[in-house]
Amino acid sequence: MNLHSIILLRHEILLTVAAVGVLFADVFVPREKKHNMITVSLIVFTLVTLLGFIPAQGGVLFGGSYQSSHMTDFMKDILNIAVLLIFLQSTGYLSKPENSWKITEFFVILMFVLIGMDFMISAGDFVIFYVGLETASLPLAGLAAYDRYKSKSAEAGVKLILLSAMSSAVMLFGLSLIYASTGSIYFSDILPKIKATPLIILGFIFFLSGMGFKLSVVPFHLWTADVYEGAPINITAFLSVVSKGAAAFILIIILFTVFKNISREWEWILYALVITTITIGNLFALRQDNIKRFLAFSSITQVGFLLLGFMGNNELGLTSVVYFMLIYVFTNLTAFGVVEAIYNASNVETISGYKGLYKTNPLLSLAMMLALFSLGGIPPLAGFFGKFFLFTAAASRGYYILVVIAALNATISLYYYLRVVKAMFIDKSDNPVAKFRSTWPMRISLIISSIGIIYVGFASNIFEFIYSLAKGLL
Amino acid sequence: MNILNFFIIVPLITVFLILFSKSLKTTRIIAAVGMTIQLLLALWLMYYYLVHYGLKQLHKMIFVSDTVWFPTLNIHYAIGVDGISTAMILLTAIVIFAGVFVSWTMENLHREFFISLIVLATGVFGFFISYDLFTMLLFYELAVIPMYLLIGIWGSGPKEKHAMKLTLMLMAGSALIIAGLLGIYFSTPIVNGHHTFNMLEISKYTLPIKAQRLFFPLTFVGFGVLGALFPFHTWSPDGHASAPTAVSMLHAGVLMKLGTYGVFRVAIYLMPEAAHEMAWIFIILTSISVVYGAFGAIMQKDLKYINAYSSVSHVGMITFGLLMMNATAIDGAILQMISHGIMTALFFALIGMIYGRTHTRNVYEMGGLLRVIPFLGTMYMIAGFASLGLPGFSGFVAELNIFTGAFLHADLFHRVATILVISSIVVTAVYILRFVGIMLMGPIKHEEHLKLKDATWYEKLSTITLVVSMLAIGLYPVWIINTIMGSLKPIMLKILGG
Amino acid sequence: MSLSAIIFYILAATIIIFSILTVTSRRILRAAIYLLFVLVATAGIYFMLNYQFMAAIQLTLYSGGIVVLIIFSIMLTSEVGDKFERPALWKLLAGVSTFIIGTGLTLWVLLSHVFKVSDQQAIDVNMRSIGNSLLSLHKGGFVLPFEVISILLLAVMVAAIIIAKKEEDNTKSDEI
Amino acid sequence: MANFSYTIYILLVPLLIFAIVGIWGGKWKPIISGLIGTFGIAFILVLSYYAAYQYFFVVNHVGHYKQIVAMNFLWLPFNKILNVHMGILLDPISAMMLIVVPTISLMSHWYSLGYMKGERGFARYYAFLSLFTFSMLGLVLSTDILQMFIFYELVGVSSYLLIGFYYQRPSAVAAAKKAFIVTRFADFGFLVGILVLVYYTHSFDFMQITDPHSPVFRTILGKAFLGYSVLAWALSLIFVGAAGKSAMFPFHIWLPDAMEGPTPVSALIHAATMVVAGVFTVARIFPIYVHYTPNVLLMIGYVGGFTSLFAALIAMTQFDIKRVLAYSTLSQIGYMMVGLGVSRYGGEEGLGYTAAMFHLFTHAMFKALLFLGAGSIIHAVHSNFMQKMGALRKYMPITHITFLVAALAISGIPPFAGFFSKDKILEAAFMHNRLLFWVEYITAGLTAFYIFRLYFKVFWWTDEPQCDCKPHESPSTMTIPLIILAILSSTVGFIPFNKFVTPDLKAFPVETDWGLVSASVAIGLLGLGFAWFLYRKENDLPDKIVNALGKLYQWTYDKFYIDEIYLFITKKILFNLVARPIAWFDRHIVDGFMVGVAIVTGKTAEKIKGFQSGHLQQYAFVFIASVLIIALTVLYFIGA
Amino acid sequence: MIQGIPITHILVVSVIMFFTGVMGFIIRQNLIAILLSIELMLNAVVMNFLVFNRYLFPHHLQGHFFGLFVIGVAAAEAALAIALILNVYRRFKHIDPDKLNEMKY
Repeated sequence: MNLHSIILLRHEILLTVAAVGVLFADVFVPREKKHNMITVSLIVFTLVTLLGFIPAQGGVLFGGSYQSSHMTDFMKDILNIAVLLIFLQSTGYLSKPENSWKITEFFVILMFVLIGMDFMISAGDFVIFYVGLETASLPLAGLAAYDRYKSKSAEAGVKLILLSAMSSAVMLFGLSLIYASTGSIYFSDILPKIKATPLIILGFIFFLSGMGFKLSVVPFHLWTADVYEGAPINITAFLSVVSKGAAAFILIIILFTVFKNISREWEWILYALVITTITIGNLFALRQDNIKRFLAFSSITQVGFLLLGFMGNNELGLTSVVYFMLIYVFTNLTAFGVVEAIYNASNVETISGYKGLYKTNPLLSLAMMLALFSLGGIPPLAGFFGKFFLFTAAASRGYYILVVIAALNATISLYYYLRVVKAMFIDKSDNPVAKFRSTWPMRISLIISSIGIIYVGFASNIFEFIYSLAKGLL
Repeated sequence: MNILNFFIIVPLITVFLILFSKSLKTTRIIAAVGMTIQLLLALWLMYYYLVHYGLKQLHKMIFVSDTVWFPTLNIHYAIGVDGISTAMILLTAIVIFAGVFVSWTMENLHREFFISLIVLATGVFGFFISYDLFTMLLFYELAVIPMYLLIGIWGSGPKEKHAMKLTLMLMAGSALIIAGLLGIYFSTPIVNGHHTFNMLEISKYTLPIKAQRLFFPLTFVGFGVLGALFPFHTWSPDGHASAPTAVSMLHAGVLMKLGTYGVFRVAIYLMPEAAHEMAWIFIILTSISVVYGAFGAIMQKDLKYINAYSSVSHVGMITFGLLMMNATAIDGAILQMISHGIMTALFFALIGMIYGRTHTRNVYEMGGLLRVIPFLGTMYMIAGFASLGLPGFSGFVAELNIFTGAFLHADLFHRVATILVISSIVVTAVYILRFVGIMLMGPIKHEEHLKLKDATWYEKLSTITLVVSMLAIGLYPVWIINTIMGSLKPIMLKILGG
Repeated sequence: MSLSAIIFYILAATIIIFSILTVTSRRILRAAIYLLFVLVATAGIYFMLNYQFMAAIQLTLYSGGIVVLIIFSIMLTSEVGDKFERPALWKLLAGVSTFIIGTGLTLWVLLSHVFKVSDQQAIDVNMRSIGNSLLSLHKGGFVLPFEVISILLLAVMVAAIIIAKKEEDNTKSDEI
Repeated sequence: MANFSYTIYILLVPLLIFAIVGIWGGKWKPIISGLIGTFGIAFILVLSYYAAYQYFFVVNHVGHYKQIVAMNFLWLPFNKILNVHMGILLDPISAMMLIVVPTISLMSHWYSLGYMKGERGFARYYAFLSLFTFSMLGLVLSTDILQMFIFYELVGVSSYLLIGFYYQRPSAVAAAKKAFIVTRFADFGFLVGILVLVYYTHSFDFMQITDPHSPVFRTILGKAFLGYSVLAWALSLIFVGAAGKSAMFPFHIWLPDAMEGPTPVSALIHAATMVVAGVFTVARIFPIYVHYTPNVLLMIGYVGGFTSLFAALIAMTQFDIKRVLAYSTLSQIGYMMVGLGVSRYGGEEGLGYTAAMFHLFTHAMFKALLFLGAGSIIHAVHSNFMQKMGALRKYMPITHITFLVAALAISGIPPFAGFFSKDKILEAAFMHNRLLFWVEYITAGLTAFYIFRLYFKVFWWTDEPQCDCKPHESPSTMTIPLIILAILSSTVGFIPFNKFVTPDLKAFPVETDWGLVSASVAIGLLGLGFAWFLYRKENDLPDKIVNALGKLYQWTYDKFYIDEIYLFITKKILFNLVARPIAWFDRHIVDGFMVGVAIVTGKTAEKIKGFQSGHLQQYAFVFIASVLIIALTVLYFIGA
Repeated sequence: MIQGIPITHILVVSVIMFFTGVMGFIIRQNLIAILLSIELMLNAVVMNFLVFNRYLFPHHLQGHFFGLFVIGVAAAEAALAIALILNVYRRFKHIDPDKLNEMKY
C-alpha cells in the first residue's frame, strides 16, 4: 500500500474510516443524546462526499482485482450524492422515539453497504465483485426489517434476504460455469476467452439473471414491490436509487468490457428484457394506490429504459446510462423525499391520500410534480434528456422498433404519473394532508434534488463530461 | 443577443413575475403586458421580414444563431426564422394575446393558470423558432404537457378523463416522433465525426430511401396525431370540449399547427422521396379527415364539439394541402394553418364567452342570442362565415390555394380526393349555418337569456384582434403569400428536386 | 474400480440422496440433519480433491457453524414433533418441473462441453500457499476480498443486532 | 381611350357604406343609416350611368365594342402562371348590368325607407343592402373567373343575411339557410368547374378564357374524362354554379322560400339582380360554350326551358303573392337561359344571346316593380295571401296602375318592355330549336294567365278586401319608386339591344318576324283573357276547375314535391344515414378503439396481478423458470 | 483430481444438488427449510468452483478461493437470514411462507 493506492481507494477508505469512526463514536454517546449521531453522521458523510470529488488518475491495484478510473470514481460520487440525500431525508424518520436506539446503526450499515458498492464498481475480478455485491445487498435486508415492529417490514426483510440469496446462488452457479470455460476470475483474463459457446451462454444467463434481480428487471423483479412497500421509506429510496445505480454501473461495465465478445447474444436477451420490463412495470404501476409500491413499479419501468442504454453498447450507451442514473438519483429522491415528508407528518402513503395536497402543501406538491414529470420524461426537466439519450443510444445501434415500443410505454407511464399529479392538483378531498413544515435537512435535500432535476438536463457539460469519462473507460 | 431569444425570454420573465403576484389584478396585468410585448415583437418581426424579404418573394433564414449544446450528439440550440415560421410566430402571438384577455376573469388559481398558459406558449414559440430537431422536440413536448394541467384543473365536464386522453394520445404521437427523429439523425451522413439534428443540414442530403420509408410514416403519424389526423383525432373533440376557453383557443389555434408544421418541416421536407411514395395513404386519411370531420360536426350538440370536429376537418385540409406537394397547395396549407388558427381561436373565444353567459354549451338550449348579445352574436357569425370559407376572410384564400394546388395533379386519384375535399365546403356550410340558425337566430328559448349582457371591453379587444387578423389576410393576401412563397422556394426545390 | 472411485461414488450417492431428503423431509429438524450429512459428504469430496483446507472450512464453518445455528433457530421456531403440511400441488409441480428441466438443461450443456482436463502441474495446496495467496497484493492474491468480507461480516453483524436486539425501549409495537 | 379609373368607386362606396353603417349604424337614428345608404347608391348610380354612357357611346363606336379592363391588380398569386386578379372589366353586358343593378338597388333603397320604417335593425338592413350591392357589382364587373366566384359567394352571403333579416322568425332562418346551402352546393360545382377549366387554360382571366381563338381550347378538346371532353365537364360544372344562383331546376327550391326576406330585398335580389347572376355567368363565357361545347349550351337551354314551364305551372296554383312572383321569376330566368341556349355566335345568329340579355334587362325592371308593388300591397294588407285581398284597386290606385303596367309587361303585351325581349327570345328559339320554342310559347301563355290571376285576385275579385284591415295607399317613399319603375317598364323595351349587346360585340341588324310577334301577343292575350274570365269577379268556377283537375292540381300546388325530396335527401339520408352514423362511428369505434386500448391495458393489468401474489416461493419459481426459459430459447437459437 | 473419476461425474452431483436446492426453495413450507435449500445451492456452487479449479486449472487457486469466499458469505447470509426469520417468527408466530403475503398485487 502506498499513497497512490490510498488515493485510488479513497472512496472506500474514507467510507470505512467514517463508518468505523461513527460506530466508535456511538459508543461514547449516552443513550439520551443518541439523536446527535444524526448530525455527526451527516457531517461526516458530507465530508466523505466532498472528499470523494478529489480528482485522481485511475489505476489498477491488487494485480487487477481493483480497477479504478475516472468513470468509476464518478459513479461512486453519484452514489455518494444519492446516499447523502437519503441521509438528509431520513433525519425526520430517525428522530422518532422508537428509532432512537438504532440511529447509528442505520448510518453505519448504509455506509458499509456503500463500501460494498464501491468495491463492486471497481471490481476487477469476480471474487471482489461477488463479495462487494453481497456486502451491498445483505445488510440491506436487515435494514428492510428496520421497522421491526411492523409486520410488513419484517416480511420485507425476510423476502429480500431469501430471494437475494437464491439469486446470488444462481448467479454464482453461472460464474462457476464461466470460470470453467475461461479459467480465470479476472476480467482482463476472461475477456479474450469469451465465446458464444453454450456453456458460457448458460453461465452468462445465470449471471445476468442474478444481476437482473438486483436491478429488478422483469421477470426477476417480483421481490421489488413487496420489499419496497414493507421497508422504511429511506431504505426503499436506497434500494431503488443507490442499489439499482450500483448494480447498473457494474453490470454495464461488465457487459461492455468482459462480455463484449458475446454482445450479439446479450443484446438480444436484453432486447426481450427491455420490453418485458417496461411493459410489465407499467402494467403493474397502473393500478397501485400505495405510493411506495407505485414507485417500485415505476422504478422497474425506469430500469427498463435504462436497459435501452445498455443496448447502445458503445460510449454513448455507457454515457446515457450513467447520465440517466444521475438524473434518476435526483428525480427519484425528490419523489421519495416528498413521500417521506408526507408520511412522517401524517402517515399517509397512498395516492388517494394525496388528494388536495396542492391546496395545503403547494411546495411539496410542486416538488413531487417536478419529480413525476421528470420520471415521465417531460421537457425541460432532466428526465426528458436522460430518456432521450437512452433512446438515442439504442437507436444508434438501429433498434428503432425497440425505441418505438419504449417511447410508447413512456406514454403509458405518463398516465400513472399524471394520476398522482391529478390527485395532488385536481382532485378535491374532504380530508387532505394537513399543512406542515418538513425538517430542514429534508428541505435541503429536496431543494438540492429539485435543482438537480431542473439543471442536469440543461447542463450539457455534465453529459459531455460523462461522455469523456466513458471514452476513457471503453 | 439574438432577437428571437426574446420570444422565449419574455414569456419566461412574465412567468417569473407572475410568481410574485398576489392578486388576479396584478397577475393579469403582468400577463397582458408580457403578451402585448410578445405580440409587438412578433409584429415587428413580421414587418421586418416583409420589408426585407417577404414582399420580394425572397427566401432567407434571418436571425440565425447556432449554439452548440451537446457537442457529442451534435445537438445545437439553433434558431432562426424564415417567412413561414415568422408567420406562425405572429399567429401564436396573436392567439396568446387574445387568450390572455379572454381569461381576464380567471379567478381560480389565477397565477398557476397564467403560468401554465404562458409556458405552453413558450413551448410553441420555441418550436417555431428552432431548426434543430432536438430542440424542436423539446419545445414540442413542452407545449403539450401544460395542457394536462390546464384542462385538468380549469376545465369542465369529465375534464380529468379528457385531459388524460389528450395528453396520452399526444405523447404517444410524440413517442413516434422521437423514434422518427432519431432515425433521421442516424441516417444522416457523418460529417466531422457527427450525425446532425440540424434541419437545414439534413435537407442538403438525400436520406437513404429505406430509412425514409421507415421514418416518414413514423414522423408523419407522430405529428399527425397533433394535427388530428384521422383516425388519431379523437382527443380533439373531448379535449377541446373540456378545456377552458383560452386553452381551447391556444390548442386548436396554435398547437394543432405544431403537428401540421412538423409534418411539413420534418416529415415531408426532410424525406420527400418517401413522401412521394407514401403520400397516397395519407391523402386518403386526410381526405377522410376533412369530410368525416365535417359530417361529424353536424350531429353534435355541444358547441365545442362542433368546433372540434370542424377543426378536424379544417386541419385535415392543411395536411391534405401539404401532401399535394406543390408550392401552391403547400402555400395554401400554411395559410390555412394561420387562418384556421385565428378562426378557431375566435370560435373558441366566443364559445367561452357565450358559455360564460348562458351556462350551457348545448346549442339546442339556446336561441335568438343575436338579439340579446348582438356583438358576440355578430362575431360568432363572422367566425362562422370565416369557417365556411367566405371570401374576404383568410380561410377562403387558404382553401383556394389548396384546391388550386391539388388540382394541379391531373390523375384520377388526386382528382377524386380533391373533389371530395372540396365538397366539404358544402358540408361546412350546412353545419355552420345550422348551428348559427339554431343558436343565434329564431326565438329566444329561455327567459333568463333576455338578461344577458353583451361583450365587455376585454372580450371585444380579443375578438376584434382576431377578426382584424383574419381580414388582414383575407382581404389582401398578397403580402403573406409572397412571404410564404419566397420561403417555400428552397423547400420546394428539395421536395420536387428529389 | 479403485478405492478412491468407490469412496467417491459413495459420497456422491450420499450427497444426492440426502440433498433430496433435505428438501423433502417433512420434519424440519431431520431436514437440517440431512443437510449436515450432505455438507459432510461434500467435505469428503473436497478431501478427495486434495483441498484439505476447504474441507476443514466446510466442516467447521458450514457443518459446525451454520447447521448448528440453523438447528438452534429450528428449536426456537418449532416443536420437535412438528411435521409440515404437504406442499400445495402447484408448488410440487413447479418445483419438480424446475428440477427436471433445470438439471436436464444444465447437465446437457455441461456434458456436451468437452472439458480439457489440465495436465499442468498442480499447485501444492497447503497452508502456506493459502496464506500467501490470501494476503498477497498481487495477482492471485485475495487480500482485498478478504478485507471486504470482513466489512461484510461487520455490517451483517450490526444489521443482525438491530433486528435481534432485545427491545430495550418501551415503544409501542403498532401491529400484531 | 377614356379613363375609367373612377369606376373603382362604384365598388368602394357601397363597401364603405357597409362598413360604416354596419359598425356604427346601430348607434345612430335609424333614418341616418337609411339616408346614407340611399344617397350612397344614388351616387353610384350616377357614376355607373356615366360609365355605361361612356362605354357605349364615347369610347367605342356604337355597335362595335371592345372589352376594356378599367383596372386590375394582383390579388392572389398561386404560382408563376396562375394568379387571381381583382379588377373591373367593362364590356357590353357588364355595362348593361351597371345600369340594371344600381337602378334597382336605388329603387329598393328608396322604397325601403318607407317600407322598413320602424323595423328593428334598420341600420343593419341598409348595411346588408349595401353589401349586396357591392357584391353584385363586383360580380358583374369581374375580370377574372375567380373574382366572379368570390363575389358569387359574397352575393350568396348577403342574400343569406337579407333573407334571414327577420332572424327571430324560424321560417326566415330556415329559408336563409336553405338559400345559402343550395347555392353553396352549386358553387361547389362551379369551383370544381373553374379549377378543371383553369388547369388547362392556365389562366383565370376572362379575357383569355373567353377568347374563342385561343389555341388552348383546341388542345383541351382532345382530353376526355368518362367519355366526355374535359371542357364539357368543366363548363357543365360551371353551369351548375350558375344554375344554383339562378335557381334553375333542380336548384330552384331556395328561391320561393327566399321570399321570407323583406319584400324590397326580394325585389332587388331575388328578382332583378342576384338571380340573374347565373345567366350573366353563362353569358360571360358564352363564346366558349358556343364554340366548343354546343351540347352543354343546348343542355342549358333545355334546363332553362323546363324550369320556365315547370315554374309557370306552379305559379298558377299558388296563393302567396310573393311566391307566385318567385315562381314567375324562375320561369322568366328560364326564358333567359333558353335565349342563351338557342343562341349562336356572330351576327344575327347571336339573337338569342342578345334577347336573353335584353330580357334580363327588362325583366329586372318589371319584376322589381311587381315585387315592390306586392310589397306595397302586403304593407297595406299585412298578409301575403290573395285570399285576404281583393278589390284593392279602390284603395291603392298608384299601386294598382303600376302593378298593371308590370303585369302587362311580363305578359308580353306591347308596348311594354317584356313584349320586346320575350318576343326576341321566342324568335331565336323558333330559329334554332322548335321544341324549346313551343315550350316557351306555352309558358308565355301561362305567364299571362298566372300574373293576371294574381292581378285580378288582388285588385278585383271581391268588392271589399277580405282582411280585417284598412287598406290604404303607401307613402310616397314607396310609390315614387313604383312610378319610376313603371315608367321604365313601359319604355325600356324600345332600346335597340342588338346594337349594344351581342355575343361577338358587334351590332347586327334584326328583322321582326311579324307572324311570330302576333302569335306571341295572341297567346299573351289569351292567357290574360282566360284569367279575366275566371277571376275578374268572385265566382266558384276556379274551384270547380281545381276539383276537375284533382291530383294534377294537387301536385302542382305542392310544387311537385321537390322540396320534400330535398328534405328527404338532407334529413333522412345525409343527416340520418351519413352524419349520424359518422358521429356514432367516431364516438364508438374510433374513439372506442382508443379508449379500448386504455381499457384493455387496464384489464390486462388487472389480469396479471396474480404474478405479484406476495408468495415468496412463487417469486422464486418465476425467477428460475424465466432463467430456464431464456436459457432454452437462447441456446436453441445458438444451436440453430 | 480424483483418480479415475471424470469431471462430469462430479458435476452431475453438484448440478443435482443445486437444482434440488432450487426445488426445495419452491416447495418447502417453512422459511428455515428454504434457508436449508439455499445452503444446498451454495454448497453446489462451491463444489463446482473447487472441481473446476482442481480438474481444469490446477496451477492456480482462484476457484478455490472463490469457493472460500462463497462459504464466508454464505455464513453471514445464513446468520442474517436466521435473525430475520426469527424476527418474522416474533411478529407472526409462524414461519410459513404461504401465509407471508400481506403485501401483494
